[in-house]
Amino acid sequence: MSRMPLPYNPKVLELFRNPKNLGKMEDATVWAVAGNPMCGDMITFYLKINKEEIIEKASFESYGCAANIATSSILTEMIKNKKLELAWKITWKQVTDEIGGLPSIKFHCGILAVGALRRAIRKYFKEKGDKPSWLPQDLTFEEKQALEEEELAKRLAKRIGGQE
Amino acid sequence: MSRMPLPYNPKVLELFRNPKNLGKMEDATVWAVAGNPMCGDMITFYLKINKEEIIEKASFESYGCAANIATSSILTEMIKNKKLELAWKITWKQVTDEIGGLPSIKFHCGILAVGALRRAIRKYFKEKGDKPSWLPQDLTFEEKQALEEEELAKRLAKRIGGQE
Amino acid sequence: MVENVEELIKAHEGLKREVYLDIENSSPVPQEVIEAMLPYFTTRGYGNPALTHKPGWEAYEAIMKSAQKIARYIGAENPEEITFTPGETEANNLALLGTALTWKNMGKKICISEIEPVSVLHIAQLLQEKFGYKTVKIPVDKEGLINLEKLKEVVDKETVLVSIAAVNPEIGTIQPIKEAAEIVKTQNPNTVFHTDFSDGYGKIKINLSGTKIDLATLSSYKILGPRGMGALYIREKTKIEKILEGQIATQKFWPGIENTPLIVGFAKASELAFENFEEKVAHLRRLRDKLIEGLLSQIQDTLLNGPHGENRAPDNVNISFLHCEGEALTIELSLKGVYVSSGSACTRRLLQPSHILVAIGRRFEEAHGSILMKVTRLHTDEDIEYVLEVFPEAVQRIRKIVGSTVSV
Amino acid sequence: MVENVEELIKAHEGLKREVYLDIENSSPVPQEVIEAMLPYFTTRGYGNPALTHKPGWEAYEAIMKSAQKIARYIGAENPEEITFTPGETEANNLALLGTALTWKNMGKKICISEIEPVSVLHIAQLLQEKFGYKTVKIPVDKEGLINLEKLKEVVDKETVLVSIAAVNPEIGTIQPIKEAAEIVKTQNPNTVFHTDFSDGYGKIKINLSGTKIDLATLSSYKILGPRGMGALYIREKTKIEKILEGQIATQKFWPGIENTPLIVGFAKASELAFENFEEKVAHLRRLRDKLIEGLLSQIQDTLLNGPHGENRAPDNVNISFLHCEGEALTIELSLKGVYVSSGSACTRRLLQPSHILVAIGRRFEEAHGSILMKVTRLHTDEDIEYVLEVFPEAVQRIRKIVGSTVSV
Ligand SMILES: Cc1ncc(COP(=O)(O)O)c(C=O)c1O
Ligand SMILES: Cc1ncc(COP(=O)(O)O)c(C=O)c1O
Repeated sequence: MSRMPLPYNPKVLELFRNPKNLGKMEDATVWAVAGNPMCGDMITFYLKINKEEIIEKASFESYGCAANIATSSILTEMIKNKKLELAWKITWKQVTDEIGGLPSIKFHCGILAVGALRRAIRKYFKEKGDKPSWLPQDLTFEEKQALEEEELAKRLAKRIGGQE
Repeated sequence: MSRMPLPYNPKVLELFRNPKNLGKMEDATVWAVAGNPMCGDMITFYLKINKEEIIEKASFESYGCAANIATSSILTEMIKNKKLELAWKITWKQVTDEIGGLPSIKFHCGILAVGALRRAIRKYFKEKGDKPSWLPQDLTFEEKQALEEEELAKRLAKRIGGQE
Repeated sequence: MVENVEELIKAHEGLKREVYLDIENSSPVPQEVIEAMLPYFTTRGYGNPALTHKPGWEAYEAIMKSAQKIARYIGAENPEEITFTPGETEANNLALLGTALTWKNMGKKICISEIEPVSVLHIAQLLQEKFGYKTVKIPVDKEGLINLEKLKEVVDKETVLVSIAAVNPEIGTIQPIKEAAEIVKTQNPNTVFHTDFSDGYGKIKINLSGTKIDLATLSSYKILGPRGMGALYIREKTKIEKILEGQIATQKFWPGIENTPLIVGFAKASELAFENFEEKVAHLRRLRDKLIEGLLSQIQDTLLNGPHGENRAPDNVNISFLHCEGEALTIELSLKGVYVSSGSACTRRLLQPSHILVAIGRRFEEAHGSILMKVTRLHTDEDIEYVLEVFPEAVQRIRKIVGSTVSV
Repeated sequence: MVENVEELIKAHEGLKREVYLDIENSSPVPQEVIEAMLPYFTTRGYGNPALTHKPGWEAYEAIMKSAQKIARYIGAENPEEITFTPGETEANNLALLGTALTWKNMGKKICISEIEPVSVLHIAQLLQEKFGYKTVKIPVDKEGLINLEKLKEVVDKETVLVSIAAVNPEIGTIQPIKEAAEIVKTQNPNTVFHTDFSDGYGKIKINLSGTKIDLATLSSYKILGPRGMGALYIREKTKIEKILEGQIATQKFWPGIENTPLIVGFAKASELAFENFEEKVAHLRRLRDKLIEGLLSQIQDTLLNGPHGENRAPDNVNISFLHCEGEALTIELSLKGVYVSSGSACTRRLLQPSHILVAIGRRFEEAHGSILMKVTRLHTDEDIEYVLEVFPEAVQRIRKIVGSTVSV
């Protein structure tokens, strides 16, 4: 493609302007982070999970561009009142579709949001000391991508010189 | 020079519009040509020379650009009523100055005009079977240049393919 | 020198009509195109189209819509196939050098026609002289039509690129470009086929996605758009490398930030050329033929350069006036308000006249006396009549100066 | 995508003021410049300046006068030293690639600063990666000043070219460019010294003929001239080869026919920048300082990027807002009518933030939150006050979204 398809759609802009479920959750059951401030892309997910393994509340904070903010926000909406198993199954593609599509160079925002969510879910079960059968052993695509982005940022920083 | 200094000065334009001494001279004592139609530059000089070796009349025809026409025309003016020896001594630089200067890529027009004049003078003495002492044996700069341009045109034509 | 030129301009005072026919080299821009551009200079879309602010988004919108329009007019599959460049020259350089860079290890043969515009010809020569390519020139017949048989013979495994202008800029020959591309791809499906389509765009229809053409150059001013804008159509899967480096905005193959007002002007000029296309082309053809026939019938010792009739671009007039030097004639005509150019060596600042005229078999003297003119949809019958009125006496005066010189 | 952008533009309706500060990337053109250009689009000088007819002579006159004007403003010996190009990118490509082509058998070392604009940086990298050059980058200090000691060490017999921007486009550092050129020539008189002067032209004075600078890039839109126009100053005896091929009109080093209206616009913009120069620069400095001080004092956790005071370009403001992602901030500001750009990786479509900010020691997070703004002579105190009014709440809102994320 020779033309960078940049413009956000109106849904992204709307969620950028009025993000839903924004902010730190003091009574979160679990929280997790994906991304790295070095690459200018970082999401924190907070989940309140009840005994039936249903997500009662979800919120986020985002250090990133409008697409990053909007995909995080919509994902918190998509998982509300969902069982963890169902929330786990949401893919970055579904998030992107839900938001009405993203420019291809912004796909990683949706991936990072799903990565953060899945990390939080893994962490929840790890802390509980319990691994349900639907939870795969290996990292999923989104988790791997999040990890890769984080490591790339570190490598870049090192190459460019002495950054933490 | 990065900029082609193209524009003619007003004197060139004036002589282009109203050339002096234009046309074939039926009663010419001698005439000569310089240049080659292949390079788009050709001048014919006609001289009427009296017994005192004074040029009584001069005229020209020119197949060439405005500079070509103007330099030929001014040269016919410059030599009128001059002794052949004095006419011979006129250089292309004097012609160019007389006309108020030429863009450098048009210098060859003045050179060609002087070349044609000197050819006519040589021809006059050759036909007379007489060589005055002031007439050099070797070709002068202007004559050589005219010859070179003619030969270049022929070589180019040959290289490009089968042109006469 | 600036003072001299002021005098030259003054010599034109009091003209009763002015007819500009030198569309080959540059062109004025009509008011409608100016009006389309103006807001993008001053109030809208003056930002970088790759950036996230209103003037950037406005620029992005304008560029996308312009690319869509132009893509539609040439039958491109999608607007991503249009790369805007600063002109025809730059688009041709990108096509040839960019392809050579991409396939530099695949073969070292390049094939052009004998009558390509200089920006194609000189790059092909550069590749031969400095980068070890063999440049083969396909000959043309007396009307400038390329020899398809010869093309078929020449294209082989080594051939990385063929470049043939669909419409010759000087003599107006319309090539069988679809067939040429088919032949090339049959001989070698990997050979990249480029055409400089600058003289076809807005004058003959093409549906590029239905052809085997990979790259096609367009030029804005040749359809009365602003100077400083051209485009290269790059078929979606065609590989090419950029030839200059720099900041990337929305385009991949030409660095720097897009020139939104000029892109909008180019799109507007395209719209004006393609609206009522058949009618406009019929108008061009009629004026072209009126001019050709008028000149040939009123003036003796003339030769039409390029084909007659259907094989000729609807706007192109190119006639040699024998015993008449071209540059002198352009000045004489200019003083009468008729602005044309010549294939004369003088005009070209070289000893050689137009290589295109020489390639169709014109003798040097014939080429030196050639005059190139292009009519536009804005020219009127009165314009052509004025040209026909002043032309004979202009030729006569120059011929009088020539006298017996060239027949000596 | 075009529909999306229409919605984005609509979201800006009802703005009470708009302040465009993204002069780094593109700029609107003031009415006086438009009016200077317009006749050359429509009624005058629309011909090829190399041809012998009235519209060509008019073009020649306009181009010569423009070149003379620009030459005067930079202290060039004569207007022949100005080569017009389609932009800064092309001028930088001509300077670097054209010099490398000329001296390819003389040495294979090129030297740039760590903080060159991408069009210089990427060409230098290309020469290293594909053409066997060694590209050495001279480090800069925390304010972006190049290390002259290091420069002296690095330049040797092998060094064909040094390129250092006289004024950094992002952080506004004014380099000791005269001294740098002196040092280079003392080390090796044959080394060609190029400077991208795009951010200096019209903002700081220079007398090029009194320096050892051989090549200098100028850009039209950076002084509120039209896009699509730039120039390379080429000192009279400096050897350089053209990098593209094509039709030659009046210039030797850039092919194609000159763009007369844009050249006239560039010259007019220059005139407007240099008329009452001191006064205008004082106005820029005052607005710059008002903006810098206002932002630093009203908003916490900010860092000025680049030098304070005299070593800083009079128009440049570049501030990092910590815990604040730059692209998000540019959108938030855009929705309030303030148009700026960011050194954020997002804006740059790369994972890496601005190499310039990294080179002066900014951490990645600091670079991601940077905002670049340039004031012009047309900005008013009210504009700056409006920016200062909306900026704090914009930063606050983005920081609220970031929350505790980056400090986790
Ligand atoms: C950040 C930035 N903006 C703008 C430009 C210049 O763009 P143009 O050549 O389109 O004038 C450059 C060129 O290097 C650049 O690096
Ligand atoms: C005769 C002639 N005119 C005009 C042009 C195009 O000029 P530009 O690239 O400036 O549009 C060319 C390019 O090859 C050319 O050969």
